[in-house]
Amino acid sequence: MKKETFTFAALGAALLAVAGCASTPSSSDLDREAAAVMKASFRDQGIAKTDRLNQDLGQAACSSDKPPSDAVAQQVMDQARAAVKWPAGGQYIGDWREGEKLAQNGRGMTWTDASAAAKDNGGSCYNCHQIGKAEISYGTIGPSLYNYGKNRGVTDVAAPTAQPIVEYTWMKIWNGKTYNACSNMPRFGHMGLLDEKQIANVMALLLDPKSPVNQ
Amino acid sequence: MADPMRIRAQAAGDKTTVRVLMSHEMETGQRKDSAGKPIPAWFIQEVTTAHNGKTVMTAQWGPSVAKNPFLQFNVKGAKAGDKITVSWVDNKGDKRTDEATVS
Amino acid sequence: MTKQRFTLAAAAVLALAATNAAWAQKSAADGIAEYRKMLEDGNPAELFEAKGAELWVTKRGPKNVSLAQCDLGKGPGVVKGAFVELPRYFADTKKVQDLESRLVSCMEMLQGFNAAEIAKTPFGRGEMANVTAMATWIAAESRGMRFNLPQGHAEENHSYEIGKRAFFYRGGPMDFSCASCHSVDGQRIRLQDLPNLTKNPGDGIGFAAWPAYRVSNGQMWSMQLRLNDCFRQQRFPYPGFGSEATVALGTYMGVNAKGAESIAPAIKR
Amino acid sequence: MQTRREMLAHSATVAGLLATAGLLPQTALAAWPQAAFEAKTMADAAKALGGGAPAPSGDVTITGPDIAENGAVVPVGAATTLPGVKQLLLLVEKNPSVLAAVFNVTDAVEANFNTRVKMGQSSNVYAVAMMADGKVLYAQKEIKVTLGGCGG
Repeated sequence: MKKETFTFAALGAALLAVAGCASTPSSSDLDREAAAVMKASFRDQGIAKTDRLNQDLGQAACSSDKPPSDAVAQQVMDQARAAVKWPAGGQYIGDWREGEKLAQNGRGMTWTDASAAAKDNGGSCYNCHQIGKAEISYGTIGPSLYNYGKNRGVTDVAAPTAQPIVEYTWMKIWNGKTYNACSNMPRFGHMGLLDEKQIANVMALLLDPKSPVNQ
Repeated sequence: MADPMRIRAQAAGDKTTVRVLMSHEMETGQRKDSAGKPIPAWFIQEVTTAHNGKTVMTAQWGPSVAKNPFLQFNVKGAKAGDKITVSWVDNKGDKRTDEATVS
Repeated sequence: MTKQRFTLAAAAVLALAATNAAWAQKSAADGIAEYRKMLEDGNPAELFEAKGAELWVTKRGPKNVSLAQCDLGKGPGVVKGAFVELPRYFADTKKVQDLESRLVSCMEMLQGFNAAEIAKTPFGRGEMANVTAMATWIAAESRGMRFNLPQGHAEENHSYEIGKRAFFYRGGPMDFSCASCHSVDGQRIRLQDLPNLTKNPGDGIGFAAWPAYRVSNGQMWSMQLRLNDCFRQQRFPYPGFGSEATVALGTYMGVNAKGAESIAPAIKR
Repeated sequence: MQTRREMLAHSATVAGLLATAGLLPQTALAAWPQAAFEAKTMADAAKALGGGAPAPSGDVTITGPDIAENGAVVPVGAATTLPGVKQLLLLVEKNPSVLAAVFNVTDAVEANFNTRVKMGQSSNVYAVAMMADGKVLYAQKEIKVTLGGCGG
């Protein structure tokens, strides 16, 4: 995973150049100042270092109450799509039971966590999505994923007809910015939050006809 | 010494509703600290309540009563101006007594 | 992957996004509402409120004086109504300050405490616990009043603009900003309602509810601790106590909450 | 009156003893019914307090929410209108020890108590009335404990 870091000044210039952004000088002064205030207000703690404040193109482009221009958004999506890694040996689908555990688990990557390794992270899926019917404590920031595979006609995850939705789902989990430049969903694969095997398990939770999600 | 309790005693008709908040950790003894060492149980074991000096109710608690405990009960016949006293003792022998006037 | 495939799949997603979202939600929401109502009567925040009231009038610190002359923005010693006008600009420190950073300044200027030492103290410990207790009491003294932060001073307006940018600032391994969870009406994380903090989210909601007693850990949470844990969950690095970004966020949320009735100190999950 | 320092020293000693003994804390009170508080079932707890076999009763009331937003604080209440009630108990079926609280009833108070308990998971909670004649009557209610917040 490679993180491209932009200085705030460079970003401002990029936005002006690419988007023809109409921000007034005083507003971009404030942007610059706010970035400096952020840097000055935080310190390292455990695994959470201040370099987490360095923004890549997508983070910087989606850091205001206005969406980025179509051109910038397209650039973010193109970069995201180009960087998607497909599973080794085409192993898209793992164990839905493990996927459910990951979906329930909201831990990982905070300054109170000892390790930033994928194996120590959860997927936090229920924080934002309805998934399995049995879990009533689910969030609504993302769409409901109940019957995700069933509603998309997946009766056999290995069938050629299922391949488009399988690949689409992998991309969404690997990096949701592939379809929406300012998606609220973490880039689980791209940022190393989950490894391929873990993602395959979450895939199984959503797509496996035997998963309770599709019952 | 433990922090004071908050006691509200309100008369309505021929009874007084008493609501008490106590400042206490109520540690279960089941938890571990960040170093993995068990945190010893520490909880209120006995609560005694009195109306104008006469004991009206006692209670025994275990560690599964919630932290900073809340207790509500109704004293028959208590009226405005009467005194309600609440005392507790925890398993370390620490204790606390506070008093409120019925309003 | 072809472009066409994206489009097909995206259409399939859109078609399904709206279904199934409503079932089982209503009864759970009703249950949670009932639970919250049952907890309202007997909020342990009262214990901290009482402690804070006592601390305010107690002679303490190297100079052994009380905080009775502390100026929270409405003149020395005026507590009532101060909470719903903070953060604001203070001429003596030449800074916009929130309730907690202002309290620490008073403790330094009047009582002789070391402000930097207090700022470094973990939440819930030592003088930091005392700051939280006093903030709880000071907030309670404005219960029922409506937020009305001053924006007359250039620094106050500046703080708002910085706070707005801090609110939308994305970063960290999960790309979160405050706005990721708090810029749309009616959303939840798990079963917890998420206030839209880009506007007045309503009486006693969001900025108008903190400090609050957290039942999940039995701790009294000030706004500084609320923000601190938001940033932890945002997977950001550690925000300094009273740092400019945290105070500016307070200004942003507080100004947006104009007219909202304060119920602080509240009780929260 | 003990000073704060003495109290802390005393507490530290007790904590040390507990840590080495590895036992439930020694009780500072002879009256604290240790066996009842160590019971794993409602029947065992009732027995430890000198009662018979528990039987369900419509005259005993358990109050609580259907769903708890957090298991650390769950408001519950026990009440009965039956004459001759000696004690009211609150129990949580799936806690490591089921008994949470014992309230000793006198003529000077109503047999109606509210407090808040911790619940490790979704569980039945019971209100139990220990009667003067040795009968044990109970009411039960299921309370769901939900996972909340960001979970991190």
